[in-house]
This record gives sequence, C-alpha cells and structure tokens, in this order.
Amino acid sequence: MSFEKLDDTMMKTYPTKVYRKRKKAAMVNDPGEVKEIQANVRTIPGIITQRGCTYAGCKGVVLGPTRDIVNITHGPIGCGFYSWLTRRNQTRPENETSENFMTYCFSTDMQDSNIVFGGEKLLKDAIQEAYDLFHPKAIAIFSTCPVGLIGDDVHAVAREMKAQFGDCNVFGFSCEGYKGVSQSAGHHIANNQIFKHVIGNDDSRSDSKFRVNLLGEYNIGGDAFVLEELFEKCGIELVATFSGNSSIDHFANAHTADLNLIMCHRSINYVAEMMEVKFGVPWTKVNFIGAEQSAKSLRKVGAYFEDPQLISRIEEVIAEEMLKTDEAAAKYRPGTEGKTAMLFVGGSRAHHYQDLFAELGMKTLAAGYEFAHRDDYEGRRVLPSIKVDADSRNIEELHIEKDPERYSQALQDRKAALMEKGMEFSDYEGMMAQMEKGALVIDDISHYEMEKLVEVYKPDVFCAGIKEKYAVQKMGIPLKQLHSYDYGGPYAGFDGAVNFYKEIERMVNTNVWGLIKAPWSTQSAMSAKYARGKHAVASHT
Amino acid sequence: MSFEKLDDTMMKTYPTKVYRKRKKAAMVNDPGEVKEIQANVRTIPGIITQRGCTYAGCKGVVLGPTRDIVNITHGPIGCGFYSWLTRRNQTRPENETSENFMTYCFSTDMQDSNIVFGGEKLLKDAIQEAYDLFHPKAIAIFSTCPVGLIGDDVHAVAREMKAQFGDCNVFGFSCEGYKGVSQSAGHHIANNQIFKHVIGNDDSRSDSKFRVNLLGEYNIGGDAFVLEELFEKCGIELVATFSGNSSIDHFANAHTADLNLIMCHRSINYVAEMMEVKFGVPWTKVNFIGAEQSAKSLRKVGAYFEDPQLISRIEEVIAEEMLKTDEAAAKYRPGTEGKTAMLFVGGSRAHHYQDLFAELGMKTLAAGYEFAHRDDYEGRRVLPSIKVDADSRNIEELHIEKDPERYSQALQDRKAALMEKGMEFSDYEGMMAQMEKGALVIDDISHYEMEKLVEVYKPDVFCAGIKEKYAVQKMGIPLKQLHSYDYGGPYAGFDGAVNFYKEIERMVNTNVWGLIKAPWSTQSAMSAKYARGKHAVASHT
Amino acid sequence: MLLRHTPKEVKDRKALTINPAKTCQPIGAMYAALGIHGCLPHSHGSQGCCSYHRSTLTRHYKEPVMAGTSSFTEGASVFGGQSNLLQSFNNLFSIYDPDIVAVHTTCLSETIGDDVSQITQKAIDEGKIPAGKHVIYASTPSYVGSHVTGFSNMCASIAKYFPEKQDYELDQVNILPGWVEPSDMREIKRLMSEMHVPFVMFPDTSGVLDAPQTGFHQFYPKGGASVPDLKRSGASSFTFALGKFSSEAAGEELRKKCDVPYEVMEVPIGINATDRFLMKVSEVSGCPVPESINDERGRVVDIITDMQQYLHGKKVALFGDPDILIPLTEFLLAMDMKPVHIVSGTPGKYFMERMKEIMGDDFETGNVKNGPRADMFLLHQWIKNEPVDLIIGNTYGKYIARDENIPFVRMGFPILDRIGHSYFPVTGYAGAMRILDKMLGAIMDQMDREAPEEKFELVM
Amino acid sequence: MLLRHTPKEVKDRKALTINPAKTCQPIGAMYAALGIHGCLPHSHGSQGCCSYHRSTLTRHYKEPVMAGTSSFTEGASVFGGQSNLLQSFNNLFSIYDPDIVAVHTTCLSETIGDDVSQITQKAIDEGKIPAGKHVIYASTPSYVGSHVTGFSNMCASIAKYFPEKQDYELDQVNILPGWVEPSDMREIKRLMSEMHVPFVMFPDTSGVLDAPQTGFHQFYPKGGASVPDLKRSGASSFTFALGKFSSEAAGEELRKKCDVPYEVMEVPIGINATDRFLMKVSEVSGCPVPESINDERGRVVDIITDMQQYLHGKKVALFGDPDILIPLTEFLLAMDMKPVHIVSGTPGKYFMERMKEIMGDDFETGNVKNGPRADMFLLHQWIKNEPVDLIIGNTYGKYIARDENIPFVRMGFPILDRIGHSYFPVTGYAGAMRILDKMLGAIMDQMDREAPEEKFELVM
Repeated sequence: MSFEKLDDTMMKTYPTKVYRKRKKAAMVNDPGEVKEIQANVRTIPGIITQRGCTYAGCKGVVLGPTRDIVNITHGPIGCGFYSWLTRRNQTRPENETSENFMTYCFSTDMQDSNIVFGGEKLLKDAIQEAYDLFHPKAIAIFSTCPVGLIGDDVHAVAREMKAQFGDCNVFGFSCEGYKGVSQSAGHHIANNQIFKHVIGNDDSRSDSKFRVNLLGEYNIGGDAFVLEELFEKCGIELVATFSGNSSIDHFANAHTADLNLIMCHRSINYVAEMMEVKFGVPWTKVNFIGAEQSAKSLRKVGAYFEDPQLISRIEEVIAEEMLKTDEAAAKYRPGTEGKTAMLFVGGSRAHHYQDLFAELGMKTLAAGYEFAHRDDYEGRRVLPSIKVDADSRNIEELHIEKDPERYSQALQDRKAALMEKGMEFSDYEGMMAQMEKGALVIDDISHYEMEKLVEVYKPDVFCAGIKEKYAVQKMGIPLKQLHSYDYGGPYAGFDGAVNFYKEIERMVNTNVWGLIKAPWSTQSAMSAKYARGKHAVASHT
Repeated sequence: MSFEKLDDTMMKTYPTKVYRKRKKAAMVNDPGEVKEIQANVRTIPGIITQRGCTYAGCKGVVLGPTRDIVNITHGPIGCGFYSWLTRRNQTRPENETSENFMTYCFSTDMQDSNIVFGGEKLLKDAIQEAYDLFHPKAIAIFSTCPVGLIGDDVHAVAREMKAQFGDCNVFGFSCEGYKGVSQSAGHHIANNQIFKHVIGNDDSRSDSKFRVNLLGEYNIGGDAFVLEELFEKCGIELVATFSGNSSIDHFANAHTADLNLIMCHRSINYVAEMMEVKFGVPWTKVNFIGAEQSAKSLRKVGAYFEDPQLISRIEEVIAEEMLKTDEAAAKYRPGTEGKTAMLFVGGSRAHHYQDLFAELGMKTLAAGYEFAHRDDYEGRRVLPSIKVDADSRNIEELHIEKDPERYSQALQDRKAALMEKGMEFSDYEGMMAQMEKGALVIDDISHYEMEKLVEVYKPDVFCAGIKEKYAVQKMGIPLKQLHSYDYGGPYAGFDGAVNFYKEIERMVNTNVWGLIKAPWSTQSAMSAKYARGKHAVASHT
Repeated sequence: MLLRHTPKEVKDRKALTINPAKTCQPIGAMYAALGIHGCLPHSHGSQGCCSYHRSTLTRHYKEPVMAGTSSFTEGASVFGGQSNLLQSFNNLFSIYDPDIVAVHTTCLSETIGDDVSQITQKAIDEGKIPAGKHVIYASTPSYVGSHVTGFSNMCASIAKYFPEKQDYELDQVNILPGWVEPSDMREIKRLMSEMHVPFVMFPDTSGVLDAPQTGFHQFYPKGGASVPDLKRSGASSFTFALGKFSSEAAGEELRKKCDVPYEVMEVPIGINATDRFLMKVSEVSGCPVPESINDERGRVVDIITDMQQYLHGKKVALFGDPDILIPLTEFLLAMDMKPVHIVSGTPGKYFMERMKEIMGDDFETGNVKNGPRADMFLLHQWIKNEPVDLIIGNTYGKYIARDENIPFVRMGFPILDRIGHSYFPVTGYAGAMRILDKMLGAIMDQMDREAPEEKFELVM
Repeated sequence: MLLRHTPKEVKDRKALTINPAKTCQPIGAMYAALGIHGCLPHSHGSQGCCSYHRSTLTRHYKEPVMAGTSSFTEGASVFGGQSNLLQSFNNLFSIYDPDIVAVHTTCLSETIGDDVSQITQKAIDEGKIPAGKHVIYASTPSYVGSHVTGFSNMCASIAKYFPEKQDYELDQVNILPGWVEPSDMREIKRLMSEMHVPFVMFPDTSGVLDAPQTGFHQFYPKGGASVPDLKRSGASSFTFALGKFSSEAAGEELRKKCDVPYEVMEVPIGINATDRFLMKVSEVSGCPVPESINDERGRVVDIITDMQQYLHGKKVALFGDPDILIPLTEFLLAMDMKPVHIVSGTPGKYFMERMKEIMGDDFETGNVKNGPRADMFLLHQWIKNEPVDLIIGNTYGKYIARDENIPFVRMGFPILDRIGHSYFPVTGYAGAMRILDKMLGAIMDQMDREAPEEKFELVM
C-alpha cells in the first residue's frame, strides 16, 4: 500500500490548511534516510485528538506515581477529579502504616469567588489543612488553567508554607493546562521542579557497588516491580525510579547514583540532563520492553560498571529469564506470527512496544507518538536543528550549573573512557531509525486519520488509549491500551514479555469478533409465510 | 367474633363429608373445660394441607440434625433431594476435621429396574460405597414409599452390612411416606430405631453432678446453642440433645442422664417413655421458648436435683438473663402491645410460641398443630381414651422391658419423692389448657381454612411454614415461619426471646405493606387530556 | 470446610448418589401445570411428595404454590388409590374451583399400578368432574428420568389433551418454552411480539409464579396459557419445541394429534442459540428480524467484545438441566471461556452427543457427564483436581463455591437464596446481558476482594 | 488499608476538598449534548479538559465518545479563543459533518471572558456554519456548580435553541429525563409507550452511549433526540422536568420560549417517585396507568415484602448526584432501610430542604451534606464513626467499601469497573427491581462469605 493512496484516503476530507499541516506529520518510514517529521506542534483546533494537557503531563504522569507527596490540585474540581487514580500507577508502601496518598484526590475546588478575588488564601488554607490532617513529608501544588490567568503565585505560597511548617517540603508547579501543546510541557515542568526542590536533598549513599536510577518508568501495571526484582537479582541497586513505585526520599537521594538509565526519553530526559550537568551522573538510554531489549539493557549496565562478577551475574540472570520468554514465545508465536499491529501512543511506548511485537513475529504497520518531539522520532542528533517555537519557549529552561562539591568527575571520566570503547551515552536514536522501511509514521494522529487507517490497513491489533479503544473495537479490531495496559500487565522485563505475548495472542485470536454479524444480516431468512410442512425446507442462499 | 360465623365463612364451601370431618378439628377454646378435638387423623384427599409425610418426620426432623451419621435415603432421588438441608438444623462439629455430613445428601437414586427387580443389591452397594468413602461411625437407611411396596428388607441389609463392617453401626428405618397420617408417624419410627440401635450403647458416665438430656430440641436457628450455653452457665451437663447439634455418641450415652427434659412432646415422648421403662430415667416437660418459661424450666431442673448450690446458681443466671429480656421487652413491647397472632405449625411450637407473644403483649387469636395428637391439645390425661386407628396401628410399638443391670431405681425413688411434693413428671398438659377462652383451636388446618381465617380475623402476624408464607403475605399479613425461623433466630432461651421480640416488632410495624396499593388504584388520576395550563389543577377525589 | 468429606481422588460409584444434580419427576409436572391458567396441580401419592414440591417451588419463587394431594395412607397403598383420587376430584373442584386439575403420579401410585386415566374416566362417568372442567394427567414415576422428564411429560399431556385439529391453519406458531423461568417465558414472548409473530406459548408460568403483590391472594393468578389458546394451538402453522429434554415430547404430541410440524431447537440462551431461534421464527413466519432486536443483539455483543479480557480462558464448572447447559456451554465457548466440568443428573444420550458437537476438542479434555451418579459430589471432586474460575448452577453450588473460594453465579433450579431469577431473564439477548452482568460481577468482586492493595483496580 | 490516612475524628475543613463527590460542569454539558442525534460536543478551552471528559465518559460507558476541543495554548489564553473556535467550527463541520455542534465553555475560556455566542454569530455571519447546521452553546465554567449544573445548562441551551413556539398544541408531552443512564432513558420511554402517551425526550443518550457492536464505528449513532422532535417539543402540552438540579432550567426555558407548562418532578427511582411520575403522566394525558405497569409495580412490591427481613433497618451510606440521591433516599426509607450518611458535592439549598422533608426525624440524627467539602473523605469519616451495612455510590466508593468491609452497590457517575449501568435501568419499577437485586446480592454475598459454617444458609 502506498502512502499516496493513504494520504488520499486519510486526509482528503481535511480543509486545505489542515491538510497542509497534517501532511507534515505523516510519512512513510525509511530507516536508512530518516526524514524530518512535524512533532510537538499545536493541535489543530476542532481536530479530535488523543492529546491531553500540561497539567495532565505534570500531575498525572510524573508526580502521580509518587506515593508520599500530598498532591494538591489548585483549581476547579474537575482537574483533580480526573487525575484521581485513573491511570494505573501501582505503588507498594514499605509497610502497612507508611505513607500512601495515591488513593486520595486533593483539590482546592475553586469557586467563582476565587476566580474573582484570587485563590491564594484558599490555597494556603488548603495546604494548612492538609498539613494538619496528614503531616506529610511533602506537599505539591499543581496549577490549573485559571490559576495562571488570575495570577495566583503558587510558588510564593509554597515557599511561605514550607518556611512556616519547617518539616514539610512544599513546592508548586505552574502546569496550567494551556501551557505547551501537549502533556509533554507538563513533563518538562515536573522535571524542573523535582530537580529544583527535591533531587539532591539527601547525600547519603549506600555502600552497594552498582547504583543506578531508572528514569521514565511509571510502574504502569506493575512494570517497575518486575524491574526492581530483576535489578535486585543482578545485584544492582535501584537508587530511585522516576517515578514508578517511588517515594520522595528516593528522589532526594537520586543524584548519588552512578548512572541514569532512561526508559521514556520524552518525559524525563530533562532530569537526566540536569543531573549530569550538576552532579556528573552520566545517562544512557535503555529499554526494558521486550526480552531482547531487556537483555541488552542489562548488559549495558554490566558494561558500564565493567565488573566481571556483575557481568557474569547479569548473564546468568539473562539466561535464566530467557528460558521463560523463549518458552512463552514458542507457545504463543504460532498464534501471532505474521499478524500486524499499529501503535499510536505516548512518547516512547509506540517505539518500545514494537520490539515486543517483533518477538511475536508481528509486523508494525504504523506508529506514532501522542506528545513526542522530533528527537523521539528522528533521534537526539536533530536536537540542535529543532526550532523553539512560542509554545516551547513558555516552558522554563532551568539554568543548571555544576555542583562544585557533589559533581562526580570520576563518573564523567568513566563515561569518557567507555565512549571511547563505543558505548553510547546521552543519546537516543529515535523511533524511525528502528522501524521498517515502508511503515507509516504519524505524529499526533487525529481520530479521523486513525479511523481511516484502520479501515484501510485492518491491523490485527491497534495500540492506543482509552479514547480510541471503543471506536477501533467497533470496527472489529481489538485495541490494546498502552497507557493503562487495560488494567493488565506488567509488560516490562522478561516476566512482562511473557504476559504481553499471552495477552496479544488472546487479542488477535479471540472468537468474539465473529459474533458481530447476525445471521440474518447475511442470509435471507424469510421463506415461508406460516406455511405448514415447509419447515424443513430452508431457503438459505 | 363467634365460632358459628367463622364456621360459616370458613367451611361452608366444603362438601358435606369434608365439612363433617373438618368441623371436629376446629373449636373455640375453653381452658376450663377442654373439649375433645379431632387430631392425628388422615388428611382428606384433595385438601391442600400443611402436612408432610412419615419419611419427612423421620429423616428430616429427628435424624436430620445429627451430624455424624451418614443418612442414606433408599428410594428415588426426590426424597433425598428435598430433605437435603432445606431446614435449618445447625450443627457445630467439635473441630475442623471432625465428622459432619449435614451438608451432604446420600441417596440410592432408585431406577425403574430396581422397582422391578428389587433394590437390596443397590442399597448394599451404596452402603459399601459410603463406608469406603467416609468410614463413618454409623450409617442410617431411610425407606421411601416404593421400598416398602417392593419389599426390600432394609433391616436385613443393615444387619448384614453392620456385621460385615464391624466398626460401623448400620440401621434402617421403615419410614415409607405413606405410613401414618403425617410426619408424626416418622417421629415415632425414628424414636424406636434410635432407641433400639443406639441409646444405651455407651455406659460411660462423666462425674458431673447434674446430668440431663434435652429431648425434642432440634437446633433450628441455633436454639440448641443458646440452651447449651445456658445449661453450662448453670452448671448442668447436657448429656445428649435429641437431636439439635447432636452426635450419635451423645445418643449412645443418653441413658446415663439423671433426667429427661422434653421440649417437643410430640416428636420425642416415645424415647422418653422407653428410657424410663428400660433405664429408669424420669422425664418432665419443659419449655424454653419465652423468658418466663425458660426461667420456669430451669427452676424445674433445680427443684429436681434439690441442690442448694445449683438452685442458687440457677437463680443468679435467671436474674442476669431476665435483665436482658426485660430491657428488650420494654424496648419492643410498645410496638407490639395489643397486636394479634395466629400459629399453625408443628407439634409443639404452636403452643410454646404463644408464651413469647404473650411477653410482647400480643394476643393469640387462633392456633393449631400440623401433625400433633389429641394429647398435645388436651393433655396426656386423654391418652387412655385415644382410639388407636388403623393408621397408628401400622407404627411399631416397641415392647420395652426394664434393663436389669442399668435400671436406676434411685432416680425413680427420687421421682416418687418429688411427685409427693407436687412436682410433675411424665405429663404434658397440652395446648388448650393454656390458651385463652374464646381463642380458636384448629388441627391440621387446610389452606382454604387458613385463607378464610386470615380474611376474617386479619391478625397482625401469622406463624406457619413456607408453603403458607407467601399466600398469607399476598394478603398483606406478615408470616413468620416457625419451622425454619425464616433463617433468623435463635429464639430459644433468654437470648432467643430478645431476638424474637425484635423480629416480631419489625414484622408488625414495617412500612412495606403500605406500598401495596398504587395511588391510581384509589384516586382517579386522569383529568386533563393534554390540556395546557391545567397541570396545576389536580382532580384528586 | 462445609463439604469436608469430599476427597480429591475420584472413584467410580455404581450405587450411591451424593449431592444430586437433579430431583424427581413430579415437581416438573407440577411446575408445568402451573403454566396453564386456572390449573390446579394434583399429586397422586403420599402427601409428603406434594409438600416437598410445593415447598421447593415456593422457596425458589417466593410465591404461593397451590397443589392438591391424594394423601395416601398405608391402606391406599395396599388397596389402590382410586378412592383417594375420586375423593380428591370432588374436593378440589368443590373447594378450589379450578378450571383444570392436572394430576401427576408419584413413585407410590406408579408402583402400586394406579391407572389414573381409568380413574379419571370413572370420575367423568360418575359426574364427579363438573361440566366445562378439565382433568389432565401425566405419568411421572419418581424412579424414571428426572424433574425435567416430569416437566416434559406434563407438557406432552397438555399437548395431547387441549389442542384441536383443524382443517384450516392459523397464522401463528406454538412456543413450547421448555423448563425456563417466568422471566424467560416473558422475554421469549416479548421477542415474539417484537417480531410481530402471533403465537401460543405453553406452559407459561409468567404472571403465575411472579405474581404481583396486590394485597389479595389470587388463587389462580392471571398468567398462564388459556384453554382457548391451548385449543387453538392445534391450528398453528408450526411448533417451536425449545429444549429437547423438556419440549420434544409435547411437540411430537401436537404433531401426532393435529399435524402441526415442529422443530426441536435449543432454549435461546446466549448469542448463537438466540440467533438460530429468531432465524427460524423469521423463516417460518416470513417476518424479518426487526432492527430493535438487531440492536439488542449488537448491545450484548458489544459487552462481550468490551469485556473479553475478563472472560477469555476462564474455566467454568456447570451443573444443572440439559436444556439449559447445552446452550449455556455454547455461549461460554463463543466467548472463549472454558467450560471444563459439566454435570447433569438428568439422563439421556443426546446430552453427551450434543455436548460433543458443541465442545469439539474441549469435550475430550473436559469432564462431562449426565445421568446416574453425575452428581455434585463428582463435580466437586473434578474441581479439586482442576480448579475453575467460576461455578454456574443452582443454589446448592454455594457449598462448593465457598469451600473452594470460587466465584459463583446462580442459574438453574432451585435458587433458594437470591432473588432475580424469576424477574430477569437469562434467555434472549437480554438474558445474555444478565448472564454477563452476573459473571463479570462475580469474577470482578473476587478480584476486588483479593487483589493486593497495590493491584486494586479503579477501572476495569 | 487503601485509605489509611483517613482519621475517624471529623474536623471542619474550609479549603481542602478530599476525594470529591462531584466533578466539573463541562463533562455534564458533553453528556447532555451526546443525547441529541448528530450532535458533536465541543469543548472550548484547553485540550486537556476534553480529553479528561471523553476518557471518563468512555470508561463509564465503554463506548466511543467523540468531542472536539479548541485546543487552547498560552497564546489563545492571552489573546482570547475566538480564532480557535472559528477554526474549530470550520474543521468540525468539514471533517466530522455533524448536524449540530454543541459548544461548552471551560474555566479557561470563561476566565478570559470569551463570548461564545458572539463568536458563533461571527461564524454564522462569515458563513463558517454550513446551511442547515446548528451551533448551540452553554456556559459551563468549571468553578461554578458541578457536572450536574453543566448538564442542566446544556439542557437549557437545547431548550432555548430548538423548540418552536406554535399556536397549536400537540397531544404529546416533553420528558426531560435528567442526568440518568441510557438504560434509564430507554426505560422511561418504555413506560411512556406503555402508557400510550406520545412524547419528546431530550436529551436521550440511549442508542448513543449504548450503541450496538456492528463492526462499524458509527460516528453519530442512531440514538439521540432528533432536531424535528426538538422543534416540535415547543408545541407539547406539558413538560416533565425530572430532577430539579438537572432539568428545571430546561423546563423553565421551554416555558419561557414556547409557553409549555412544566412541573419539576423527581427522577422516577423507587416506588413512590415512579408512582408520582406515572400519576402525573396519567393526569396530564388522560391516559390511565395500564394493567401491565400496575403488574410491574406489584412485582417489585412483592419482592420488597418478601425480602423485607434482609432490608429492614440496614444502615446505608450514599453519595452521588442530588437528583438521584433524593428519590433513592425516599425509596430506601420506604423499605425501612436507614440512609444515615449522605453526601453530594453538587451545591444547592434545595437538596437539604428536600432531604429534610423526605427523611423527617432521620434527617436530624443522620449526616447529610452537599456542596463544598461534602466529599467522600467526610463520608468515610462518618462511616468510621457510625458503620453502615451498605454503601451506594459511584466506583470511587470501592476504596471505602474494601477498607471497611462493607457491601457496595455501584450507582451513579462514574462507574468505571463494572458493566450494567448503561443496560439495566435503575428508574421505574424495573429499576427498583434492579436496585433490589443489587442490594440484596451485595448484602447476602457478605452474609454467605462471613457466616460461621454452622450458620451458612441454603435458603434465604
């Protein structure tokens, strides 16, 4: 199928202006010659989009999974309500009494009087009440649309309350929904504030030898639990995960790690970058989605530490784990081989999950991100050439400097030496380089395009989110949510791969789609008209 | 309301023969001059009756509540199926592994070939299979209608299997459904066989001073649990209960008790009589339904043993328990005072529960038994004058003789001495002597009579069984089941009285009967015909 | 444990039935007779049978269940029940004024060889049956078949007695709904109305065993097939005999007596069986399946596709009556569920044949049994050997469900501990929705109860 | 514990809402707009709002929920959203071809003061709205009222826009069903048909948010109130505005615009509210309540009288929307249940007034609160102080239910973890049956689970 035909089908209804803009966001992939794709630009008004807002990216994605911060949404009730546990970030408190606010929704429930007269007093009272009720370690404030417009200074309030409490870290986020063009802006804002207010607050250091952070892993469906176990098996200490199954204490201590491993490049690369500048911690891209990639990522850690014992332990673990995944692949692959998938989701998942489909012998026909930037498609090499537009300029870029006392030159030296040997740091190749030639790449796919795509390509499974799920399924195609995993999972690591194989095999082979057509819709049912004795003569055509 | 009028209303539709017969079963009570009532006679064919059959009385009532006998129904599947736990005889095994077959239904599931060729082989195989599977202490066989007709000798089979096993007591019951005129015949048969095959098998004797059996208490709704606790509190040992919460081991040892206390005279007096003849254990009638009666019954035990410590302990317990019942009566009685009840149920409950209603200030308008004999109405004094008809003659009367070694003359001497002092033994005064003048007594009430009675008297609560429940409730009158307690209870003893007060208060005061009439059934609803502006003008008449 | 004596190891039994998955014929005959308006069932035997049947039906429906009994005593058992039955007729008609008395026999009257048809004739001859009144009769010895057989026999008697052969044909069909609930009969009638196909349904217990609370006990509630309708059923153009075990005999009687052609179809439970039923109705009547029904169907298929992840591969243990189990098994398989253990106490080779057809390979790997010793003790043992995710059956399943901590959906007869079965159908597409609602509820309730806190789901 | 930080001691809060029992206006406007056939809701604000609303509605219905957004960025927030909205109109009509676009505002567009009506006029003037197409609009700032208010506002807009005043009167009535489920709208329509009273219902999400699975995504499912019907509603003889909070405004608009008299009635949940509704329908139309409905009523009353022992005195905690809570409370009280803790986040004095009327003395002894800080945190604290036997509310109640081991019945918005709410009504007598089925099931399931073995019941 040629892109031309698809273009025709998929976008011909668009008004010219829309067509011109959307055309730049869709292309046939050629990994040998990665072309420029339009990404991280405004959603066209009136287009039905997958995207959410900055608040969602900040509160929902990055901070949501941390259990011991009281996250107060400052705004009308809706924003807090909708970000109340509607994603499946799992968390496992240390014990039965340790803090866990994940199940709570805190809001200032702004009323019109607050819009008119300002909401700072309300916010202060709310923070005070939260403090009095829970005495948490930290309180975070998330600004919603009207907060910025009416000029509430949440940062000033935060500072004031923090000073007043003494034993509670209070900090705010100017993550109004209208900032930026998607959730992505919210990630950036979250990264900044976490870096400013939390990371580096605790310099204590365990005496284990291999200490890493895992960045951009949100413990959807328990992914982080799987990876925690995997790292422990290998003898690697996870200092902090940003932010699946996390505690603010982990964040505070994260800068003492020896290496940052990045899963979701899009949502968290800012923290990695800043940590490297300030503390000298190198970062490298990993991917624990898929058995092969998980093995590769573990080996990367081994290579980094250059410790023979660690390396051999990692190989043992990989060998052991691959037994499980090989067995599962052998079991499920006959049901999936040759089938096709499409992925339109997130800022890294649309890329990572292609590896899992490959392990099932499934072809990825088309993929795209919801809120990624060009570097997530084309690789970080294009970073210098990305034009910073007005929307991106709104997002604060922190000016970070080397911490004179805590900067680790040793780690930087190690990085330099390893780079000599060909190890990659501070890089992400992007999705397009790894996708097949001829596959389709579409950024910020619209609902309209999605429907056309499904109609024309008829993939065996479509990966997206809840808003897309039932429209696609109405077309008789199963949709796998990769935001929430449809409340399945975990899918990370080796155990996760086994789960995913099984799940996809189920989805592409279930009988239920066969129930859709009623027999009378395809057969002419009526034959007799109460004609006795003719009942045995069926008129099936 | 005069009986004449009721007679008119209640029986006028009957054909003459039916009328003549039924008339003898219904009368206005005069406790001063108890008249002869017709009871324990055949149910008239075609009359819708409350009654069940002999099998039900034998297997369901008396043996059903014993947990450690494998009760095999020999017959077609239905009889076993229907007597499978459909009454609420509770049982509490000693521990988690001790025997409890109450939840099981065992049947030979006779097929037509067995009817033609005989079912003894089938029965033997079934007993063998039960033995192999469960190795129980005892297996009991219950004959259903066709068994007697085709001539299977269940007793011979039982003897043979018992001899073969050596460690398992096997015995049978010729309790075919057609024997006798009601469940009552089944009770008698059960009494006989238990006496023949079990009672007296274990002569061991605990060293407690006050040892009694409780007869005719079936642990409906946990009644026996309450009484067990009450007896323990008083320091009285319950050697055996027939048969609530019972084990066959208790039965085997029952003859070593000092006194038999009879709750349900109808179902169990045969065992008491036989135990007295053979072992010299005296019996006296008690009633633990109602606070007053419970106190009285406990005092009777005290009086029997003539032990000052026991008597004082009993008084302490009564004082303590009466606090609870007095408090409950004070709470609930304002809602029940002056209300009316009818009771048509069982062989003793229709009598005993009148005391509970009296404690609620409620009047019993009418009562009658389902399967009682004349002595249950008129008192045991009429026993000699009861004509033994063909149906009763069918039931074996065991010829019992004094056991030369185990007969207790001491107990008989004590009995004689106490009788001198006015204590009653071996007697039951019957229901009528205790009912108010003018109340109605009807034996074996028919469905037709019941409906008429409810229509005319409109009691506030009606007590009967499941077959009557919804017909009465359709008439807007709550029905309390006294066979199963509607899965409520316990109602025995002091704690039970509190439960009953509360339950009856609920039933006679609930609002739900007020929902029955739709507003349009009493108001003329239609006024306007789509006439604008008239909507405010209601036409309620 | 409630069923602490049930061992895991399965041993063949040849004589002892433990925890039966059936009961005896007469109760089925009683249930069927209640589906005729103005009909009073009468049990010819010991009064215990009648009492047990009335009690069980009452506990299942929480409704009055009226029926007479010949109240045999030993004398009658020896000398025959003729006198009892004659007396019964006299009393029943005098006191309760039924339009019809439907007599069924019991093991007792069958064993002694009472000839009810001869006795009835005698009653008629002696003028004991009032003019315009009817007596019908079915032979239902308890030692043959099961409650389902009894139902079938009474239906056959109805079909033998009332329908009148005509030389003209009416634009209507007969529906023999099989042993289903009043709610199901109501639902099948609704579907027929929606199809605009005139019909006579019998028996029809809707309006009888789900009678409204009116403050008045209507001895003969207004539901039930009427005598005129039953008579006209002989002129119908076709008979749908739903459920081979409960309806084939009646269908055949109608054919024999009145030449009405019939087809045995499955009780419309689940998508496929309902599809087939409606297709056939459409074929026979010439009435197309309307959009409204198509939409209902689409809605239930939508639930299935939406909820597939919670259904897929779930192992299910089933017990109950064959006419229900057959389409239910097909329905579960259509949703990728795995019915692995199935028992029915009702005998009949067709059950295994049809199950084999429906289940294909799953038949060989699963445990399926009916007839003698196909009981719940065996089912429980199977479950102990291969645990399941769900049990579907009548109330007696609750003991196994609790002991083994398995979600439990009540379906079948009797249901003694919940409401709903008489009000919400399990047949048709609406019924499929109900089944889904119940199954998903049971499965998800357990998930919610047992999930570790960190896995406790808000969205499912 | 899932909610381990909730203390038993209740302290007044004046600023912090914890675990709200409401959400914001726009989602209600979106839901209402989906009840018009061919209508595409449009959220004028940041794209996050639209995404959240679509997601929540989708999770609740497991159905596609289509809606546009003006996708504000910071620029639009500073300079006004006119350009975004004009662009949106153009794109919406070009790409999705709706008959109607129903715009609702958000806190963002309201705070910056966008005048949607003026922008719409501009679009019309500039020919950006194709001929024959409609744009309606509701002001729904998130910082006023609640999701219920948003629903009400969009209903009022529909009532302002479409109905046409006539000098003749049609023999029909308008039904404003209030914020209920598609199943409820379907049920109310069924009752009206059974009453033989012609009607126009709006909004009507049946056939939209319970669309059948067809193998095809129908962007505008065939349900929803049609434009011709909406127009004709101006000639109706009467308007039933069900639910003061969700329907009064629309009823009043209809009266103002077209002189259609109206009465605000309770959403027909439970016996009494349904009785009153049908009485009024009968009164207005002259059509008597038919026997079939009377029988339905009798059946549900029968369940209540049969099951009274399991309902009597059971303490219940409720949370949700006022129009649902009011008749639900009345229903529970009619069955001798005890609703002891009740919260609704939706503000409005009428709630407390009406509750006081319904509850009588129970109002003083119970805990009832609505408006700010009437949240689920408070409800949970109340429950800790006075435990209940049952919780009824939306899915968020499951945390409290699990922590406190209390049976839980899902009712309200949103229900994210079970099916059924869109298919089985809670309104009318059929709905009362559903509520009873659910309540009894929840209560009895717990009894069965927790009973000591010797108290485990076969019959209930």
